[in-house]
Amino acid sequence: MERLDLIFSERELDKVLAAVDACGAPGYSVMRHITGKGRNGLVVSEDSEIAGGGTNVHMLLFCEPAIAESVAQEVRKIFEYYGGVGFRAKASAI
Amino acid sequence: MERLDLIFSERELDKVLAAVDACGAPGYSVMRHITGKGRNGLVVSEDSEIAGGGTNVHMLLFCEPAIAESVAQEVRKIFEYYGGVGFRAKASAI
Amino acid sequence: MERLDLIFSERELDKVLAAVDACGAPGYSVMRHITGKGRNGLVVSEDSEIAGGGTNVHMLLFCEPAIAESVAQEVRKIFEYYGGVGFRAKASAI
Amino acid sequence: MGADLVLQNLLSPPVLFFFLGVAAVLCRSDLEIPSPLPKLFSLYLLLAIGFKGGVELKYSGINTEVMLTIAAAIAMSVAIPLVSFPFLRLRLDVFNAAAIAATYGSISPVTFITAESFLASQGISSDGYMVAALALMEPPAIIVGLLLVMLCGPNRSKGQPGVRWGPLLHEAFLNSSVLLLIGSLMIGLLVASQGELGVEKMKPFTDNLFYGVLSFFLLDMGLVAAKRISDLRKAGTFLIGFSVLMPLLASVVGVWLAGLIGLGQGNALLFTVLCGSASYIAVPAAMRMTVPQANPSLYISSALGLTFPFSIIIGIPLYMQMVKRFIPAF
Amino acid sequence: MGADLVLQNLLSPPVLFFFLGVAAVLCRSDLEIPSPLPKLFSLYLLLAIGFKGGVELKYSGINTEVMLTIAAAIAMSVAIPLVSFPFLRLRLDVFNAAAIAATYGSISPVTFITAESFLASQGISSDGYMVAALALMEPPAIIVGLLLVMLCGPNRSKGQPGVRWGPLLHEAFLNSSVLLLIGSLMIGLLVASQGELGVEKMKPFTDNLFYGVLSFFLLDMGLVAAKRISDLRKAGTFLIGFSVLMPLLASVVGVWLAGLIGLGQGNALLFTVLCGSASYIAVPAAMRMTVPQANPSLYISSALGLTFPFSIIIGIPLYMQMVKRFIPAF
Amino acid sequence: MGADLVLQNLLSPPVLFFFLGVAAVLCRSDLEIPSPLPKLFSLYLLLAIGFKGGVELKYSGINTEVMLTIAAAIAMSVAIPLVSFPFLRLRLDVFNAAAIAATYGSISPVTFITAESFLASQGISSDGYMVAALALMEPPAIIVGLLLVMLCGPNRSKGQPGVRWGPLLHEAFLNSSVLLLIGSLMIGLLVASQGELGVEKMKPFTDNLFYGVLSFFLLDMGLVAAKRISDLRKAGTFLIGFSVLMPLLASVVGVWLAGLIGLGQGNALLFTVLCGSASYIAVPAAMRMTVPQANPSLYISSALGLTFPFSIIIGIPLYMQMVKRFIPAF
Ligand SMILES: Nc1ncnc2c1ncn2[C@@H]1O[C@H](COP(=O)(O)O)[C@@H](O)[C@H]1O
Ligand SMILES: Nc1ncnc2c1ncn2[C@@H]1O[C@H](COP(=O)(O)O)[C@@H](O)[C@H]1O
Ligand SMILES: Nc1ncnc2c1ncn2[C@@H]1O[C@H](COP(=O)(O)O)[C@@H](O)[C@H]1O
Ligand code: NA
Ligand code: NA
Ligand code: NA
Repeated sequence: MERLDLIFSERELDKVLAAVDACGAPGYSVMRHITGKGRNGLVVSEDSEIAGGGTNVHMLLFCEPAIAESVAQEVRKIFEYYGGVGFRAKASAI
Repeated sequence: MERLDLIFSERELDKVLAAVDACGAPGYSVMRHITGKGRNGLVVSEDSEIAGGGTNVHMLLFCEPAIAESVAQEVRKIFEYYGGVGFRAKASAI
Repeated sequence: MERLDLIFSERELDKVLAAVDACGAPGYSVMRHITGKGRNGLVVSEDSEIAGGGTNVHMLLFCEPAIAESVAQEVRKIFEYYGGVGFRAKASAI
Repeated sequence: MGADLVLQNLLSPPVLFFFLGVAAVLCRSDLEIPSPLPKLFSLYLLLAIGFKGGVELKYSGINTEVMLTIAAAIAMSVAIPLVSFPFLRLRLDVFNAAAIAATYGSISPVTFITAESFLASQGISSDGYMVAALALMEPPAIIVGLLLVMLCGPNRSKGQPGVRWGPLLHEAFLNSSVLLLIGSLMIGLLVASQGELGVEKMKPFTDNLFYGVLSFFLLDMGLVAAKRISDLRKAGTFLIGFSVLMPLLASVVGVWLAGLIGLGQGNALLFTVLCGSASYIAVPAAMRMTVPQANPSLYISSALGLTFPFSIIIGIPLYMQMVKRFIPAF
Repeated sequence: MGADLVLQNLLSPPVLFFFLGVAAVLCRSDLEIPSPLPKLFSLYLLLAIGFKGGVELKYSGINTEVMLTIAAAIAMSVAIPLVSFPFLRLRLDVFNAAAIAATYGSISPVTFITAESFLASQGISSDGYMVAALALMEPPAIIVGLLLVMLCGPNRSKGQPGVRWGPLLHEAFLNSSVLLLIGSLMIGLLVASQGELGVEKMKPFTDNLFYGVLSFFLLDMGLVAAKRISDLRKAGTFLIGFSVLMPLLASVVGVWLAGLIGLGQGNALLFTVLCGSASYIAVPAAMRMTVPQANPSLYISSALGLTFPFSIIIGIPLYMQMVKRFIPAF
Repeated sequence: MGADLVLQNLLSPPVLFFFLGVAAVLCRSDLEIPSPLPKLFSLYLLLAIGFKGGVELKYSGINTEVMLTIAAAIAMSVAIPLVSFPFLRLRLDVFNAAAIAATYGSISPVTFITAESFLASQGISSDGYMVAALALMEPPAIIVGLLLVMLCGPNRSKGQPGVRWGPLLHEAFLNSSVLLLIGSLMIGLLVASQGELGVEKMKPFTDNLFYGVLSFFLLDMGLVAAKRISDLRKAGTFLIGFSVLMPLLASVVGVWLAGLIGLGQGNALLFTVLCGSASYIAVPAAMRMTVPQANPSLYISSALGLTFPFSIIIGIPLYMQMVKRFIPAF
């Protein structure tokens, strides 16, 4: 089983969800109100919410390697254009 | 050392905490207000809070494999009846 | 690539951020309002916010092993004095 | 005639803000009231309605009418699930049928509050003890729901936890909504019994703000209901029909009972609204705990996506029409 | 003369709380208004300002002055980005120049609200339709911003998604701020057309609380603006100059236009403030979606870290001075 | 006699809602006010109390009585930790003893506010400068707490960071509570000095809502205090005794000092309440930073789980009784 951690702006949540659903992920979890720093040193802070930018979300996804692979491929396109990062690791269900 | 990620409804938090404490876990962390999708495509969204269902929590637990094993066994029973998922992976303390 | 999970009181966020930046981490994500239990059975609950203690943050950091190592060394000092835990694991970028 | 009442209801700020919420979802705007702000409004509304109910209860006192109304309310919250269950079993399994039945036996505080505002705009008075009736309709519905599962459900010997009455009664009587309502009601009663001063000092908070917060909250309810309605479409016409017909049936019985007890027009409307509304706070929470086999998107979405909008948009003026017909003005 | 106005503005509670927020950041206090509480205030302010605007619009009606003002507002929200863009291109790439240009074509509701409060303290009246002008200045600025990218940007054939007008127009007209403003305005209009009662019941919420919530929100804005100003320092003097000079230029044109249309002093000030303010709600959200290549810390920080404080501290009394000079009292 | 005061205090809405919160925890209801809503209430209360205090300070002016009271307040916030420390050392290590000592030298704004409400219900007036005394009791207590650790603590040469006065003084004087209080007080003062208008416009927010928000917040404090009390039980009878006896001792000295200074009954009660209350906002935050070796569940739970409920339930009427006995009505 694999673990996928996707972190990106909440503005792209619907797009990513559509991709994840399309790849047949068995489930996912979403944490909102994530702040952080990414490419070009760009900081996303809590006041991005007031400033209209919105904060980040952290999507956590456990699935079989094949699905992880296709999710990774789909979201990579989104992240390249809009920003966002994703990481994979091994895991096993309890 | 092992890492346990448990995701389940906040309604079962007390039950899971009791199980975790009973197994002798050295510590844990809890994130609330998690939304997501799980078995049977059931979606837990933010409006579940108003609708009385409550949202999910994500419990993160680092411990020795033996404790991880017994926590896994205990919470599996809860998750089978009420719903919830759990995953294990390798990790090491810094 | 490595994954670092750091969990500590929000009161030390600035200190940890300074250390992380100094080590040249390419980015990080921060989740606030984390509750939990740690050394000596000390519980951090939501009412710690009203009581002035503040809750925990969970910082997630993906980076190369060398940077992970130096971040680990820096934050270990902070955690020893103020409390906080950190864990490392393997991961790969999507 | 009725069209006038419908219009007056439709053009009240709370209902208009409800529509704004629905419209925002339909045109896929990113308008949202982020969690936990809706919780602030719902806690406030329960606290304020309880407190005001308690203050009024102090002035009206407890008499035969009060006792009869509360008894009738409890009876209805037992009868509605019992009537609904066999009907729902035509299409649904025991778990889902019982959970939905319990949902319709219970009540929706916001529908009640909207009806109160409607009465106020009509210049018709009602009594504080109706809040007590409201609070007391939750526990019986929850208990009946679980009894239905126990009596009609599959054999539970396969290692699953048996029915534990303790947690069930606890959830039925001490869930946060019921506790906050009853608690605030008792506080209102106690404070009013000490004189005017305490009540006066609470008024700017509990009374003056009320209408505005209700409007704000209904904006959120519009957002939520509109999202839920697509869930309902998946559930099929059977449940859609039930979500509208059951409240109608219950409200007819409600008006009849109100006439029998001899309630005034205001109380009669509130009683009818209670009968015709479905819970989306206390019962879903209880069912989540005691009947986890039921699918929450069925019982929450039917209560929230259809019965709730139906009640506040069409139900309230319609019931008022019925009340005006069968209940003398005084 | 002017010093008096400046002082009166500086010593009003909202502006003082803004300074308190700035001071808290400067002395590195841990004062914060945690998310999503600022969202509660901003939703409230939009809802209240829209509702009140709608009610007043009902009383004032729609006449030539209204139509002219709205047309002028839209024209300004198109002209300002067009004028700003070539100037910004001197130092910035197409994406950032277009995003900043759009930001300055659009408006800041809180600056507008602060100006309204200032007018109230001066005993000068203004009209509800200005809220409509406010809402209608957002979409054109967003659209012009994107057109600039399309026409002047690099060839986009490298597999990147092309311009999709659908999402853009959607974002321009249905983003949460515009929708809530226009929706509340229409609700206010409808409710007022039904008589006094509905308006009266909303007043304690929409009117009485307004000034206090504005003060609270400006405390947060002070915290945010002070944090943003250090970002700006990195961006260099060019952008700092632009953040002050562009609003000044726009406001001069604004006063002139207001005189041409024949607006009263109150409306003229509001119109000028709209021209001179920069968006930090709707446009950043739209740019994030449609021009992700632009760096948000540039356009958000210049609007929020400099133009916003400049407008509410110096801008408002300065523009009032200009208005008093060029617009007859009646 | 006293029983009457106790009853009047017990039956005031804020105290009753506190009991409701305690009851909810005792019967294990799932009632909760989710974070960050309690923060909204506490920020509001600090802002409102500061602003109102500033306005009143404008009217009363600064005279010898004011200076004396503030001096006495500071003296008490130094003396209480010094007296408590050796006593606490009987059972606790240096770190915990110092942290608890500092906690009791400092004050609890909500206790103060509850006492103000109590005075209002008794028709007894008090002065705005008491808010200044309140704010100024925090920093000395924090500083004394750390001095105790430095002077009596184990040798700190083992590579641990030494005492850094900078961060400590910073935390003592610029923590969010003190800053918001002092800032709002100064804003109130400035606004009032500009005339009635600004004050009037803030009133619906800072005055009318106050009592209701206090009640809502005390509901949450009841939930929190009841959860904390079980922590205290683990800490043993020594700390339980201290949490009640120390406030009593401090309040006796407080009444005596108030008499000496010649305060009126209202100010005397507030002064006594300040002496007898323990911090659960600023000091815990400062101790977390400067004495991380101390166990927060000890100092937070004793202040919050015992001293706070004791003060608002029994303390206030008891101190009033003492004040009435020793301080002439005028
Ligand atoms: N190396 C990293 N480790 C953890 N989170 C990251 C990392 N890089 C980026 N992020 C998160 O992903 C968001 C978007 O990243 P980016 O697209 O690089 O700006 C950032 O705001 C961070 O919250
Ligand atoms: N494969 C998965 N990956 C991540 N989160 C999951 C997954 N499956 C379920 N979840 C989370 O666990 C919750 C309960 O799952 P379930 O019991 O399957 O309904 C869901 O609401 C999700 O938040
Ligand atoms: N073993 C663990 N697994 C997960 N989280 C932990 C663990 N130990 C501590 N934590 C988190 O780290 C915080 C600080 O830990 P400590 O410094 O041990 O008190 C706790 O409040 C928990 O939120
Ligand atoms: Na019902
Ligand atoms: Na503009
Ligand atoms: Na004290």
